[in-house]
Amino acid sequence: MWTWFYKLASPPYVYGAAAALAPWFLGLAAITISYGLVAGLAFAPPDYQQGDAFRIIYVHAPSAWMSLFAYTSMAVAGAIALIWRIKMGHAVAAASAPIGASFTVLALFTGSLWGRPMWGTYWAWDPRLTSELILLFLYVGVMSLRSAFEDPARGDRAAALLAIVGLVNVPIIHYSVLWWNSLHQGATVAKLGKPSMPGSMLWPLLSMLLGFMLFYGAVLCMRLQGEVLNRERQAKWVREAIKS
Amino acid sequence: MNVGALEAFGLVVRRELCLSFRRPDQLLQPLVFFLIVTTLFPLGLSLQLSLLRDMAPGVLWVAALLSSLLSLDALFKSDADDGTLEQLALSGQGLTLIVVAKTFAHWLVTGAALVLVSPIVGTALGIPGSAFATMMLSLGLGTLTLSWLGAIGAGLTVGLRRGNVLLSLIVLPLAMPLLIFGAGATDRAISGVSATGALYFLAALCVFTCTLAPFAATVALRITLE
Amino acid sequence: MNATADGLSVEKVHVWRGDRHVLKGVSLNLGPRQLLHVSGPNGTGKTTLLRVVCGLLRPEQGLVSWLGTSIASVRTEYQATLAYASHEPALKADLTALENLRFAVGLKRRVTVDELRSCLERTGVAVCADLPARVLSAGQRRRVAMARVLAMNASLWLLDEPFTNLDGAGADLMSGLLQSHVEQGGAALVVAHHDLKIDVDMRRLDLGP
Amino acid sequence: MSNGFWSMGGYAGYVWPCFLFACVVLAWNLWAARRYHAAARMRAARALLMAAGDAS
Repeated sequence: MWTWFYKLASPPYVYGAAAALAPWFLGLAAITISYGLVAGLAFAPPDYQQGDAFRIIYVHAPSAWMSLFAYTSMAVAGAIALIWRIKMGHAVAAASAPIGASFTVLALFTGSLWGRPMWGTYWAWDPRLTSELILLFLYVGVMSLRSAFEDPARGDRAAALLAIVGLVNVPIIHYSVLWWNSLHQGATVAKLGKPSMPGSMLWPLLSMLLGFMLFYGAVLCMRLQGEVLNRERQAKWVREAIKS
Repeated sequence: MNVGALEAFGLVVRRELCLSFRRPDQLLQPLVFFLIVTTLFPLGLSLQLSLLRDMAPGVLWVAALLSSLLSLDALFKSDADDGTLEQLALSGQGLTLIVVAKTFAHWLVTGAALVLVSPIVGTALGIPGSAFATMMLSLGLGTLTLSWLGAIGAGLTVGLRRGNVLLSLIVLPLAMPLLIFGAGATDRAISGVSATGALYFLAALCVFTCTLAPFAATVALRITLE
Repeated sequence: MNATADGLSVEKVHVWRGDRHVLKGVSLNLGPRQLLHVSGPNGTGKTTLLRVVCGLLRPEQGLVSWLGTSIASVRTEYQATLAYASHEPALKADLTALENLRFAVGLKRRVTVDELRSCLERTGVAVCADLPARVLSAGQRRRVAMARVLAMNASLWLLDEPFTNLDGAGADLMSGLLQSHVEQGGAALVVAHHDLKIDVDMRRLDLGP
Repeated sequence: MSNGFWSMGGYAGYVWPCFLFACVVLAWNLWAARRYHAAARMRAARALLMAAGDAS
């Protein structure tokens, strides 16, 4: 079992697998995102309360989900790398961070644009958006810590530890923001996304979600190749990889 | 002849206290910073005592967090710079014990001191005396928790030249729950509502952080010591 | 290349610093009553090797063992038995020489003030005992650091450039202390860029390219 | 349909910028990842060249 594990984590294998998988992920992401866009923008019926503004959910919800997903995978990859001293885990974590941060920015942007017609203001300190903002700060912290070290190996390990500490804190931050918001906001305001949705609204959303996941996978594979090369500059296999 | 863990803990705490009291200026700086920041807020706002009282918990807590953070940078840095941190790490006592003792001592000279001067600031901000007990208790729990979070951050940034800004950048997001519950508890105490809920949350956060953070801070120090 | 069960053994240790391959498969053995002199030009990883031997730096490849067991598994116990002197004296400027010793040595073993004073006397800095380290000269600080090594009663000494800043008498004193430590059954690993003149079982490891 | 589709029931000013920005973010991700990989290749190639120079 362990030999399989280490083979999976060997740099040339990771580099090759990433190169092979990236176009597949990208193609599938293009299909699912196109379907989600067309079905969500043109065919899903408008929401009875929020009208057509609810269509923002088709980019907001997937990006908010991806921001958390990317952070979690970054922390888990970092933990694996830290515990078993597997360099490729750090490569995955380093590749994951900027993608996750960009999704967080997207979630914040779409969330506040949705808030303008619903609450009358771009920023109403909605608990979910506030947590999202703090998540962005966590991303920025991890990325700046990694780049602050001259020795990349130490930067990797420091960033991995911070990502794990951040991951433990994410639920605490979220629930404390919820508690804080319930103190300061009297009546419940309109929320983006409702528990029950008709299929014509739900299927495009799920398709967008899947599309964003696949897109994340594609970009992760592309970035991962760069991260692997940066970490393995002196290795023999790089020579062949570069020449081709 | 071996030195027990408790004895070693006491020795490191004594060492830290001794070092702090040799440098009274550094001991006072965070406190003065705390006082100055809380003075800035009323000057920047219009002098309406009712408005001031509404803002007081937030002002107090933001100032407390920032001033504790200010001194956290030096938690491991001065020892790392003169090489004594290596000696402590090699003392055969386990790095976690050293980290725990150092952080605790640091809290004694910054956090606990801040709690003691907080009634003065509270009075200036118009916080009624009836809320002082809750305010001081919440500040005590909050600064202790922050010291632990800060120990992780200080461990991670100890080898960096411009670690101070980075330390704030990585610790402040983690400290937001403290601000929420701490200011929440103080706020409720001012308006005469029971603050036990928020205090319980703060205590839970404190216990949780005190249990896990020493190990995280140890790993952080090991990473940067290498 | 067999691990000595009665001392320190380093086997094929590799350390990278970023792109730099600092230690390229270094091996060494050090038993009791032995002194190993590590030499080599600047930047050849002498200090890195010492930090690996201390257990402060975990090598990417290779094994460091003490009394036949890997130091990674018995790190704190192992570290309790060694005395390390880095190339900086590692003294707190605000504490007196005696306090510096008390707080550093006190973590390793129970020690009385008289013992510490006698150690300071042996290194010739008894007069500095109650002065803050900030007013001491570089040579005096080095001697205080040496007194700390003495006071730790450690069986393994790891010294990084112990002769820096010492005058002729100081260097002779240092050689004498090393000699008596080794003669009493101790082991010492000394990083120095010049030749050592100590009459013990001494070997040399040159880390040069 | 076309008129109502583009006006988004009066919410066009909010909906379309969101989708536009989403496209920008996705495109940036692809572009930045490509550039990062290319830069890493360049650096690796330079390191190889330097190593070859040392060996000869």
